[in-house]
Amino acid sequence: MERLLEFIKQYKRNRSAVVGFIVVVLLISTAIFAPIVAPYSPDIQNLADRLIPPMWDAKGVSSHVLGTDDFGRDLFSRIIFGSRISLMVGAISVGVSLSFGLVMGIVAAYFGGKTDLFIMRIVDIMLSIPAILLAIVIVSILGPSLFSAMTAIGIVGIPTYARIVRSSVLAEREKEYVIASRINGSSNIRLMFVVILPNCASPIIVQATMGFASAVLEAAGLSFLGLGAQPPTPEWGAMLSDSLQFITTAPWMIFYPGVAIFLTVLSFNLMGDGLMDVLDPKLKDK
Amino acid sequence: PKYGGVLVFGRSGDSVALDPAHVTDGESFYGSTQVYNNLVQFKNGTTVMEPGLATSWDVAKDGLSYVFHLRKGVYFHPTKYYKKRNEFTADDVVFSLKRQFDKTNPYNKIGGSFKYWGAMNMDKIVKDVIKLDKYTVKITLKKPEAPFLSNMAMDFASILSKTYAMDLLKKGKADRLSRYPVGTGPFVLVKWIKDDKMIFSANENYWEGKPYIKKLILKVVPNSSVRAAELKVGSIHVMDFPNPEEIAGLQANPAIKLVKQEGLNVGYLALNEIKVPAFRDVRVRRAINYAINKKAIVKAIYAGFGKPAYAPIPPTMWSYNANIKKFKYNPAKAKELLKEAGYPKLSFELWAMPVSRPYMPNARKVAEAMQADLAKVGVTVKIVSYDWGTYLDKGEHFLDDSCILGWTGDNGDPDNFLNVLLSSNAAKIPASNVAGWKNKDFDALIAKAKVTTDIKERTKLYMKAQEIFADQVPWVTIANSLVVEPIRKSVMNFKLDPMGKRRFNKVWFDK
Amino acid sequence: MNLLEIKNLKTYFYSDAGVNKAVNDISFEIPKGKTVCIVGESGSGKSITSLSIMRLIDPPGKIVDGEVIFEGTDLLKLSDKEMRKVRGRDISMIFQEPMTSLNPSYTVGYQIDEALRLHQKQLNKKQRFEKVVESLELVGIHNPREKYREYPFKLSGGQRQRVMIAIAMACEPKMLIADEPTTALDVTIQAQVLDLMNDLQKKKGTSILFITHDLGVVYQIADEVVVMYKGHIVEKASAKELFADPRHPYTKALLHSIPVPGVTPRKSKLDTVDENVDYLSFPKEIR
Amino acid sequence: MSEIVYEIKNLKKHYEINLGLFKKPKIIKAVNGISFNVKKGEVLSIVGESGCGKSTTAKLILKIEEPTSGQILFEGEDITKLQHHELSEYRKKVQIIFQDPYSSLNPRWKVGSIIGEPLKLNTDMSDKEIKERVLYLMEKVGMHPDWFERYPHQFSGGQRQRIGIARALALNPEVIVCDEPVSALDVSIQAQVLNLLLDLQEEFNLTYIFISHDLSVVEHISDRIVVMYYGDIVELKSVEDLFNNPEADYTKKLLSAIPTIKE
Amino acid sequence: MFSYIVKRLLWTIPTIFGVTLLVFSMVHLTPGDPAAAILGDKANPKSIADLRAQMGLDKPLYEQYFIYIKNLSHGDFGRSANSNEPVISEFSDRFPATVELSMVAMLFAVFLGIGAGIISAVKRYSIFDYGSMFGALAGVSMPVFWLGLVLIYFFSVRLGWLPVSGRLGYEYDIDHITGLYLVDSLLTDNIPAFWDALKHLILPAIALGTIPMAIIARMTRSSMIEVMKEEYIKTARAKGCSRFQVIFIHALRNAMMPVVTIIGLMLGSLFAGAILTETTFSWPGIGKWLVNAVYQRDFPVIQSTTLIIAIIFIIVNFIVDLLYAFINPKIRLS
Ligand SMILES: Nc1ncnc2c1ncn2[C@@H]1O[C@H](COP(=O)(O)OP(=O)(O)OP(=O)(O)O)[C@@H](O)[C@H]1O
Ligand SMILES: Nc1ncnc2c1ncn2[C@@H]1O[C@H](COP(=O)(O)OP(=O)(O)OP(=O)(O)O)[C@@H](O)[C@H]1O
Ligand SMILES: [Mg+2]
Ligand SMILES: [Mg+2]
Repeated sequence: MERLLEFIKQYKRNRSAVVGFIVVVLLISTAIFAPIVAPYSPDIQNLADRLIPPMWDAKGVSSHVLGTDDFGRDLFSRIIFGSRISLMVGAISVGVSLSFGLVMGIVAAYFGGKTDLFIMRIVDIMLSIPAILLAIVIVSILGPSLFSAMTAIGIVGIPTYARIVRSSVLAEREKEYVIASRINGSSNIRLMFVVILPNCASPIIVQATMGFASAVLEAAGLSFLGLGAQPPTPEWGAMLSDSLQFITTAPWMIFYPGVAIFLTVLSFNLMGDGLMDVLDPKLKDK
Repeated sequence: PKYGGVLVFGRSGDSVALDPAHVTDGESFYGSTQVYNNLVQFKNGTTVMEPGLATSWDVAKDGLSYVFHLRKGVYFHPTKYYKKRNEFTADDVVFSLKRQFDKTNPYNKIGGSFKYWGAMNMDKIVKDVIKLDKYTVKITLKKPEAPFLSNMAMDFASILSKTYAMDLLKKGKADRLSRYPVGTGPFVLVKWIKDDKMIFSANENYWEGKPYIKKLILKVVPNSSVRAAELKVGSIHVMDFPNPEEIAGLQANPAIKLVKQEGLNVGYLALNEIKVPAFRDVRVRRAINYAINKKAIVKAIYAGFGKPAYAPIPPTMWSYNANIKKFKYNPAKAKELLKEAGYPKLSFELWAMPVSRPYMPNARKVAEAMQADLAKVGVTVKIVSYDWGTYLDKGEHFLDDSCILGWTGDNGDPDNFLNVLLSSNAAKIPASNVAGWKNKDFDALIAKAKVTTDIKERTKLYMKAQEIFADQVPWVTIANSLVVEPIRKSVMNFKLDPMGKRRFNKVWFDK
Repeated sequence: MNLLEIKNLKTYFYSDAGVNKAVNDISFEIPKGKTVCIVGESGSGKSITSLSIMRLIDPPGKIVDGEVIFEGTDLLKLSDKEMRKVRGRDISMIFQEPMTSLNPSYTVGYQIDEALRLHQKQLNKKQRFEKVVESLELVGIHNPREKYREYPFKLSGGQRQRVMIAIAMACEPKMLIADEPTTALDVTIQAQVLDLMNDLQKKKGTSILFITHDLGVVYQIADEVVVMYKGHIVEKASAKELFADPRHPYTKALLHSIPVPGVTPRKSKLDTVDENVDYLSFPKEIR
Repeated sequence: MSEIVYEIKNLKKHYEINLGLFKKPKIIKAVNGISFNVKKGEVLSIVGESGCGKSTTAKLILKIEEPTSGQILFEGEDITKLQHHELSEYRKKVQIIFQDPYSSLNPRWKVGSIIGEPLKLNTDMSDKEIKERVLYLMEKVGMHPDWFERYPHQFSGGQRQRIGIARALALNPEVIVCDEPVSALDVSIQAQVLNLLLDLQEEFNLTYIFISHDLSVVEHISDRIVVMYYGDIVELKSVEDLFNNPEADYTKKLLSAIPTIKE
Repeated sequence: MFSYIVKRLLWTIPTIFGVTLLVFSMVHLTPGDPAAAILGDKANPKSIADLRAQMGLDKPLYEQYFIYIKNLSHGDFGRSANSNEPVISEFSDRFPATVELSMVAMLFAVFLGIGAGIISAVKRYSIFDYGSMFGALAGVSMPVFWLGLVLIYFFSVRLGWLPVSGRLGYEYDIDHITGLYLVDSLLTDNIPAFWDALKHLILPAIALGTIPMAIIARMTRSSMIEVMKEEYIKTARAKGCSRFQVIFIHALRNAMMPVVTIIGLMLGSLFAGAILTETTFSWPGIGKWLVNAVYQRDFPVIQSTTLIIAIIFIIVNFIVDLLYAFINPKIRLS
């Protein structure tokens, strides 16, 4: 409790991180209450109302705040519903990366030697293929879909987590409190997960937050390439690539989904930055 | 007309390769057409046949052999990468065609499968290609086939230089054939920068006459908005595939004009008789035809770039019958017919394809419009879609109730539509006649036309067949789309080709 | 005669949590050719005092008040440029961690040479080289000509600390500040380094400000001792007086908390510095 | 007083360091054949310069590392051969206090859990009993019972070291290995810990193996002293003997180097 | 140093081996028959069987892998299922465009990133520091494909300052020497073409360089700050070094070590990031081509491109490590 208060106090010092946190909270509530927040269903088409510019444009109408797309769908509503997808993608990909990366990292660092060498070879191989490329390869195996994109991004993230976990476990493993626990007869599992792991939480939390941001960004990128979410899913990246042909005639269709991606990613990054300040000041300097 | 100038054609994608016998995509043909000629060709902007590298041809009475008399004094152009200037002879014709089916031809194994040869069933048609003398070639067939001549005008039948091919083979560089073309056509390939541009120079000695423009550049600009922007600033002169939304803006530009051409295509809703018993009743089919407001659909979804279709072949095709029965929008009549047939409440699945095609810019939207129209006459439809491969596959196996599909002509022959899409032969799994419609009279007409070589006779037969179609309506024909090409006003005499080629040898600049 | 006089020096650190008065109104003098030691527990402000003299305090720290009079001029009033001339030429400094005090990217020779280049512009390259070699010899490094080209990571801790001293002594400064220069070293090497500093002082007449928390070291080298506690000076005396007669309770506790072989009865209870006592409430003992 | 707890015979520990694919691994002889006894109730100190093998010896005695060769007899039994159950019995009898009071306490655990861990893992005591025992130990090392719920970072170095001592006492060990227990502490705090260690020894009749490089401290606390130099023992004597007539050159050097306050 | 290089080089072998295994297993992990996938909708069973035989899919897996490796060792990366051209020649046609774009983007990122990082670190807590660090965070949060679109919209469509797409205007022609237009135009003394190529590069390079720039800026800043805390900086200052000397002679060199590593790591991802940028700017590099290959399930292309990029990436990292070793005497001299 005391720790939490101290944590909040320190976190509050980083003002942009607070803004990031607020935006994230807003985003999560938007995603949860999307059907209430959005004035229209994201898929409802109205061919009569195609390509209406945003409200503040001379030709805009107040019933479509951000205008409509080429199917006459309300852009604002689509962006709102898009938040659900982005957050889901972030959560699931981070979940995948984290769970695998965590176990790999701990096992590698704790057992060391050949085990470490073997796991880190796998990690190196994965890292030797640039992330987006690896994601594309995975998507091309699974076939383009939102699910594939999430899986791909999840897999691509594993080595990063594995490395971070490994290096912090390595640092912790040598500390005397671990030796103390071992002398007192702790089992390997207990040493790994009860004794050491909680002390590696900070970099992991920070990385998960940042990783969330990059997962959202990567998913949008894959969808933009047509390898992720497929239309008419209101995914922001897919919306962007769908509206590419309207860059001159209906630029708002490109502008706002992009802004949505940017703000989401930025707010998670700001939050991650703030967490880093508080939880892991050393990491920030690395 | 004036000589000179560089013309830049802005297109949406790059060619895959430049050996037209191996590729199937339009963008590849854009490139190869500039370089190669065929024995026969379509008159610029039409589906009418005219002499190409063959000045004339004789057809045997039984329709089983064609003798082509070749044009003399035509030379393959020397290029940067192949300096020899070889004369065009019968050997080249024999080589170009036989490599596609003669297993002993050294090029039969090179470059992968001959996709179009297979797709057009040429193995079942062509028996042999024989050189009679230096300037005469005889092609013998296994069975009479009226569309054969049209097939010879298709890209896959382009004539390549045998000598060049053999020289490459000797050097062990047979691969280069698809990348460094040497042809007899109006333009000579100078440079091909993948995914960027192809640069051609005019063939000074072109047998049809030297092209007016000096240089032709096919530039790849995938994004249509970007292409439009480039057209506006004049960094391209002819723009391929404009986005319908953009056209109004382009038209308003004083430096730009639009060239239009009705596409050789048709989009339709096939009513699957095999799966849905109700569709076996002609009254139901007619009712559905009455119930759908084609005009409204064409206006809203084709953005005006299409025309309501009534026949199974497009109006630009020879033998098109303009006088067949046309189902005008009439919901009352539809209701009546349905009642009469005993289906006042009908419901079925309506499949909408997931991709956009020239004949169908947005199938889902069309489906939604149809859904609304049909609801008004008491028919409930559920819209279903699968990914493209599955969609086609299921359709071929008659697993749909009804599905939206379409067809673009390959060779300007009505047989390519009527036989492929509506004959009983084509209703066998995997079917291209996805409606599963079988009509003996229709079949008889089509079969006869296929073995008749006289074009007037064939025209009559096809007109008749269209009448049967319009009476029996196995499809709801939806539209023939209009191909629009915005070009700079300074570009003169640019004609669109119904088969989708882009030809520039008659184009000139007016400044 | 005093080389350096510190008068009412105050150096504070500012943070959201408030002001940390790291050095809080201290005054003492460093006589010419003598060694003054500052002792005190960790965090008592020893290092900050020395950095304040060199004007190397970075934000959020600030020298709030006071004077640092070196040969009659107040260093705190000099311009940055003038101050730079004082550093390294008149006053040099060495730090606790020999492992990290040398730049890992440059050779030992380069780093000594740099001091000469900055302050002895009249020397040419060759003369400087000779001087560097000489100073390496002076601090007792064998093969100085070879060692010139070595990178710090190849040297042992004791050798590095010698190099640090060579850098500090290169321009023959009038004063040397040594901030716990031997804490990281083994006792035997510590003894060598202390001897070396003693020798140099004798040869060159350098004044030394020596910071340590090891009273044994103080006993061995100090002329004057300053005892700091929480930013204040609680006792100041000559080394002899201090060890013979510590007056301030904090100093007493500090002295008696260390067992002295042969003096402190073995296994007897030691005196302790009590965390609960506010030693500042006792009067300061300045002698 | 002369009962022998430990008998260490020709103990060796060599580390291999791989320098590269093509180089022979370098062998570091951290401990190179040392032999000595530890008597019950005495304080045996090990001194020597950094890297001479003090901590390695401690690790071997605690069975954190396996020796390369040699024997460690504890109450007559060779501990290098011990297996699971016997090992945990052994560990109840021998504990350690570490050098660094910061890294030796798990920063995520409360003081109560840290001190209670040995009890939890090695006894059948209930949580309540454990808590009682922990509070008792805390009192013994001079800590306030309220601190039970606190985290290590809320304490000063000296207080942290007390937590470590309490943990070492939890299982009522016979021997405690102290690996430089005061060298990371401020001078002003060292005395508190030394006093505490001496008090506890008296109260619980403990045997200490005390590692340090500070000869003044060693002199104050030990009965006998082992002087190590590069993995070997150069001298083993009672305190008085060692300080009055050092024999080995290295010992002499060591003694002359300590800056002591002699009046 | 020599043994370090050899060791480092040997380490890349298992990695490359692993990548080939990964890439090889790709085709076999794909659900369905790869041959059918390549031939598409209109294939008949015979041609599928033919293709299977041609691709060697009828042989046991280990044998297929063996053949695959054998072919690779002869420089045979297979043929594109789509164009039937050797993948390696298709790749090398497009790769220079990607390299040129990546290099220019990297230069942009390195100069601006390091510059901003240094200033931020030196003027810590200043407006510039806050501004540029927020900017850097915004930079890493930027969807590059979107940034590219926005740049096109403003600078090309609205303002008309810069070309909309492509590498070179049609009125220019550059002789192919290296395939890098900037280099080739200079080599052939074709200055107008150089400027035109440069103009075409500006927007895509900014779009592609933004994220690396942001990362480099953050990295430089934190590394600088870290280094500025080091004792040897204090030593330098105590010697009387000026601020400039402290920063550029003592701090920068040490601070650059982690930055160099990260730059190396980013070069690889820059090639990959080019995929998105190229799509936006119709840049005729490997990105667009690769994405098309994925659409068309052209596995030979995907496999080989992945492999080639991975190998390039490994080589680049190797070079960076050498560079790192070179600036770090500890490694250089051991
Ligand atoms: N950069 C800084 N920011 C904030 N406070 C600081 C800073 N540097 C030192 N202090 C504070 O100044 C006080 C004195 O520190 P100083 O380093 O002078 O102690 P010291 O006596 O040298 O201790 P040690 O023996 O541990 O070196 C401490 O309370 C410390 O917390
Ligand atoms: N795990 C290990 N692997 C390799 N070498 C080791 C290992 N542990 C210790 N050593 C080496 O063994 C030697 C003795 O180390 P040890 O830790 O016992 O020294 P020490 O006397 O405790 O020194 P200090 O006073 O610095 O704690 C050293 O040279 C050390 O580098
Ligand atoms: Mg200090
Ligand atoms: Mg040790």
